[in-house]
Amino acid sequence: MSEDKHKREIGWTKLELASRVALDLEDGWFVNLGIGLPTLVADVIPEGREIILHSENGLLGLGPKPEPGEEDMDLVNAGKEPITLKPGGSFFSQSESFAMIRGGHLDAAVLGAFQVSMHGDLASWKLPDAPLGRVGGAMDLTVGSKRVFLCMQHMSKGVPKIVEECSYPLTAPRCVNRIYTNLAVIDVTKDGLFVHELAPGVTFDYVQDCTAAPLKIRASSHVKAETLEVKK
Amino acid sequence: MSEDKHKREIGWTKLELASRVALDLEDGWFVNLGIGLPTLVADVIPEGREIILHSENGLLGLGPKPEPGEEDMDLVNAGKEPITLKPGGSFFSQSESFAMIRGGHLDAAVLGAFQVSMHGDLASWKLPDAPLGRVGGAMDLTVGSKRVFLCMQHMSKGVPKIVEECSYPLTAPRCVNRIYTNLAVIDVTKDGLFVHELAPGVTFDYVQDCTAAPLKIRASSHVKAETLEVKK
Amino acid sequence: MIQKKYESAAKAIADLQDGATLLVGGFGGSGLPSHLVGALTKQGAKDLTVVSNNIGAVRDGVAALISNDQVRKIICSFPVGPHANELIQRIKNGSIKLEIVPQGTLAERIRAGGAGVPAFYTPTAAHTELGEGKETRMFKEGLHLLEHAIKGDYAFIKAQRADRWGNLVYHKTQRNFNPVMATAAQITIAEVDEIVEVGEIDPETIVTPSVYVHRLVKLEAKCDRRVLVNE
Amino acid sequence: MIQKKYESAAKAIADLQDGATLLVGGFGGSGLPSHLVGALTKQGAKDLTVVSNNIGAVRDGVAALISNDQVRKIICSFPVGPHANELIQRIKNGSIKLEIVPQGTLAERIRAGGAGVPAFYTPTAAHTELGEGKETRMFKEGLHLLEHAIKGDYAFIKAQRADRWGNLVYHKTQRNFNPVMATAAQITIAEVDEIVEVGEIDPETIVTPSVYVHRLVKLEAKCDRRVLVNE
Repeated sequence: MSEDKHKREIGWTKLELASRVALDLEDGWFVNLGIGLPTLVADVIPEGREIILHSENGLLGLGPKPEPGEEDMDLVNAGKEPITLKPGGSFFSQSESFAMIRGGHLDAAVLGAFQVSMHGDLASWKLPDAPLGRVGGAMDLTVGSKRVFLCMQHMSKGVPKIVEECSYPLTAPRCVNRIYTNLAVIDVTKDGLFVHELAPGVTFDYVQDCTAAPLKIRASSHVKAETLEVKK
Repeated sequence: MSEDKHKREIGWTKLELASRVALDLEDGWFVNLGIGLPTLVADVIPEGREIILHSENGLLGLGPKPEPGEEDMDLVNAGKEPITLKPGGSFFSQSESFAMIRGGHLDAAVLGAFQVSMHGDLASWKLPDAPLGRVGGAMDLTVGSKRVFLCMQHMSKGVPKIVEECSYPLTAPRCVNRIYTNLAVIDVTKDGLFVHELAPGVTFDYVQDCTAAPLKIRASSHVKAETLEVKK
Repeated sequence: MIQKKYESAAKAIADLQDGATLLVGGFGGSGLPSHLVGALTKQGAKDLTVVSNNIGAVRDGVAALISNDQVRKIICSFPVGPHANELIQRIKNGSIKLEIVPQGTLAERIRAGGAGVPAFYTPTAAHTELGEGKETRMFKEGLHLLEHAIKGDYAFIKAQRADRWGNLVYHKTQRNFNPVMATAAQITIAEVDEIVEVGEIDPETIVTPSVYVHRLVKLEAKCDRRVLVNE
Repeated sequence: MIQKKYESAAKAIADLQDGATLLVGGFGGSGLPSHLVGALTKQGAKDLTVVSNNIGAVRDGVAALISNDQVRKIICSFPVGPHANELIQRIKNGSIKLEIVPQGTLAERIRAGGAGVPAFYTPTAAHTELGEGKETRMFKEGLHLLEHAIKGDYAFIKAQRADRWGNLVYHKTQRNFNPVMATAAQITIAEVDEIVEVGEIDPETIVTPSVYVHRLVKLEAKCDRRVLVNE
């Protein structure tokens, strides 16, 4: 499982991956998008669906990036990047924003990951060799959101991110519902990791080869996202 | 200490009593006025002082009663009576209103009482023979306000309300700073009850005769309200 | 497309089941969702636990559910008023259990329910009859009670204006318990004077963000704000 | 007559003592009270405990107090950014203690400080490194941590507009930590773009009521809202 150029070229592009995630976000859902790759999801919401995006610094109704020159330092997302507000959006304080998150009011959080275990444990806030961790809202979002979706590259520098047990510090245990990578969509269930869907041209064996935990496949592999177990 | 008409006629009238309380409220204070007699204080704030009145149902800047015909059922005080809002006033929810109270942000609460003990214990929410208590915000105000002032008749139906120990259910122990009655202004201190001021024509002995706890008098009886011990 | 509007109060509350916990906003008559409560008296769900600050202040509030024998338990701070007699009677005969909670503790317990806090400490009611039997703990400020979150299966609230997404603004002291109760229920139903298009409410002025509101009912006539004064 | 306005940031913060606990609003550069922080670097108070969400995102924030050796302890959720190096260095040499707190727990602890709640339970950070050594308790929802309130001697906040009483409104996501920090300090100082007469702010739109604000400083020039973007 060493670095393999070929492996990084097959499967979904970043934008295709974001689109695949967006496909599972339902009309009327309130969704938080994490910093990095998950942010792309905002740009690929399917036509006609009203998905209300939440940003933990205190807004609902996050819209697309502003035109150049239209940026406002007081209208930013959780990554401190300039954004816009959609009609119907609202502003509130961080304490209200996290009351919303922690009170179980968001339908889904789409987050990045350093590691995720076969039990749905997530490690995303501190690398073992980093001088400082940076937790931000990650622990609150994983504990509070009705569903936690990961949106990430399947491997990091050729090393699998999906593992039997996380070796990095945990963000939260048993919190991930579904993993979207450039190679596959994988459900985390009590019976283990189930491959729900493969990216075009990717085989089950190939995904297993890129994963450091056992994968399973359902008889019927096209389970709809709506049937996912909801925590709250 | 049986019913004595004479006792009820001497001392301050209700409005004079309210004025005496108002005299001790300082410019810039945030003050909650309880239901009943304390409500009168709103009408007798000394000219030139900005006292911002708080109402626990969710407003700061309570103003005088509206003109007849100008009442709004959605602009009421804690007694559910129509009121007005002064310029500079604000509206907020009950949870924010009580966060304000319980967080120690009000300079004073002026409350009524059934009984108050020489230790500053207050009983104000339930009479022994009432079918139900009615606590409302009384316990929060007594625990949360920086100063608790009582504004009350010295006796109830000829029976002293200031006692050695309360026999009625407590609102809170050790919470009252100063008692204003139709007969006197009395400070509650660690060393006991001190008569701070007597209503015109009322003697110390007379007040003591109307009080079921020992009263003391300071060498210098005109201690200013500002020197009162503040809880927070 | 998000559509939270229901045709009538009756339809909005139709699925409310026996035994549900119901948060009812309002402070006396102000901000009281009286049409939703009225619809529930007709719908007839029984054995309800009702959480509301005032019981008995006005006739068409929780008092109507009590006299209609739909209530098993009341959690409130102020069970007194011209329409409290039926409550007193039912407490005496044991058909209703009453839990009196200090108003600030009530508000904070509901806020905790909405904010994912299962329990918190407060000095309010320590050393009093209302604190009896509760778990206590000393902090440097003194004795505190452990108080638990309150959540509702439903919240009935009232607001002045909603947009299609469910953002709400209120009229003056109509806010009272409505914004906090909106956060603490599985299904929050708001009766409002008007529903406007998304974007018509200034985002800086929204008090209850859309995430907390699941169903909307528009009142047919604008309420007369003086009807309930001094009842 | 109520008058909370100070002539300058320097005068407003003059009495801040060594060893004080200071809450600093803002989320990166947005809503950061940078003039108050700047005045404090000149005033020179030392051994500060500073509570702020981001450390190192912008130069004229808490990073300036750190490089000026005025800070003994940092409580934050996100100590990372282009100006975090001096913090890392001082943590390594032991001159600064760092407490990393999940962002929501940080906000809730500050809210608790303002609301008279000494401690509350939360599931956030249970079973993680950040929960190690904390008191835990099982609720039916799972394992929870006991978290304690944070209060400040001072809060430095930023808002768009104030009136003479100290009522505040904010501009968009400038709100972030400012309204909650305003509630949790003995002395809350707000730097604002403008101060208007009492009554000029619609009472329905006030975000921070006057009771929470003790001192006001008006910025001389309206800030350029684009200065800090993408620093």
